[in-house]
Amino acid sequence: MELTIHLYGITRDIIGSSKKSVQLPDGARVQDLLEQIRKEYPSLAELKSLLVAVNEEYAEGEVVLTGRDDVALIPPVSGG
Amino acid sequence: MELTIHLYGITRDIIGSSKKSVQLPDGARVQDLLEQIRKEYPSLAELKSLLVAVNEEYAEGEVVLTGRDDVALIPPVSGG
Amino acid sequence: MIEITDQPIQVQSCIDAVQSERAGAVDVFIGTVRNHNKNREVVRLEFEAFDGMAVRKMRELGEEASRRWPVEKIAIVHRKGTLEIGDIAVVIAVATPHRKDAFEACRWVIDTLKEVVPIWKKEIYENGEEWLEAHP
Amino acid sequence: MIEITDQPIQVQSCIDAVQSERAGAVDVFIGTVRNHNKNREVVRLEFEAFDGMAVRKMRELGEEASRRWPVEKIAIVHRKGTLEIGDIAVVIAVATPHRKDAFEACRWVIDTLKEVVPIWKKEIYENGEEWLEAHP
Repeated sequence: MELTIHLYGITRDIIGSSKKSVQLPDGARVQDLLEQIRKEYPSLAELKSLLVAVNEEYAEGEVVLTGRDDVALIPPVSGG
Repeated sequence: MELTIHLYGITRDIIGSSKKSVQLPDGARVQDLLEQIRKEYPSLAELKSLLVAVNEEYAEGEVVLTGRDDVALIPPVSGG
Repeated sequence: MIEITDQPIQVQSCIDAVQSERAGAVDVFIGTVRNHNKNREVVRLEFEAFDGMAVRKMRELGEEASRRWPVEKIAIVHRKGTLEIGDIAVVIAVATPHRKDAFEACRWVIDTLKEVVPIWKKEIYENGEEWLEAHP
Repeated sequence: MIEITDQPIQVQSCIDAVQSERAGAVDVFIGTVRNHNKNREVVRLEFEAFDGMAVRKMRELGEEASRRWPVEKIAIVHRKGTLEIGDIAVVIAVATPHRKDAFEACRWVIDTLKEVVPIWKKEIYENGEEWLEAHP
């Protein structure tokens, strides 16, 4: 399946775009997505943390992704 | 000496005026004033506390009063 | 900005008064007149102040807060006279570089104000009235 | 009142939004842009938000605060876009019957907001810029 990942803050800067298409095998989980994108952008490993939001909610690594999911990378937040 | 005592809140209600003249012997202390005024108005004893301010500062019982002092009775405060 | 006033308190003026480029946090406490207290319905309040001493004590609170916490600026304004339900009785605004200090200083000021500043509050009910805190 | 906005935040609107006759206390936290951070001089800030999720999380914070404390009303408003020194980044206003709860709930909301709400702050210096909290 093809997923469009939304990017914010420093992850947008690292990846160089506010959206990115990712090809993943059907049944891929959040941790598979993270692994694949970290391989492509090694400097993501320098972040204090990197979470994934699925449909506007923080998602654990085991959550299975579908092509209809709204997916975003969440680098360390710093609002307030 | 003669002192004019300023009265606020419930002590004004009890004494029935916002000022009261008190005759005290020279060298009288804050505690003498309190004793005398409590004798005249026994219901002051029902208050949770009764302090005396001399020249806009809380004064201990031993403080000696003079005729030039600005003296006020301070019943329990309840601002805020 | 340390004041006793018989006019409605403008919160924005208090906030403006503590504006500082070195502050990252402002905590503002607003005390308002509730429509009930201890299960009695309150119609209105009357605040009376020993003005000179009250302002003096409020100024001391501001100075003491600034010794205890890194306060950039502080405003303490208390209303007196007749207040209706919803009216503002007191506003305290504290600006500090970091938020923890703003919260702590602001809370200390309102807690201590209620203990030491010579201001008295009378609650008026449908049938009766009472000076608060007067009796044990 | 739970909002992300790219317009200047009006503190008075947040206070008006939590007005309640049953509340005796309102605590308002205002986060502003300081002119320095960690000894570096800050020229301006840029806030970026994942709007939908941020508002959702802010709404959850309001609901959770109302479960933990007797909150009458709550307002949480966060700014995004470019902010100059002194500009307001966030306002949280909490109305409760008694003041202790207003202070505690307000402080919990800003502390938790900074941990979970997807908003990112970039500081701009004379020569350089940095996304805050990004690196260990």
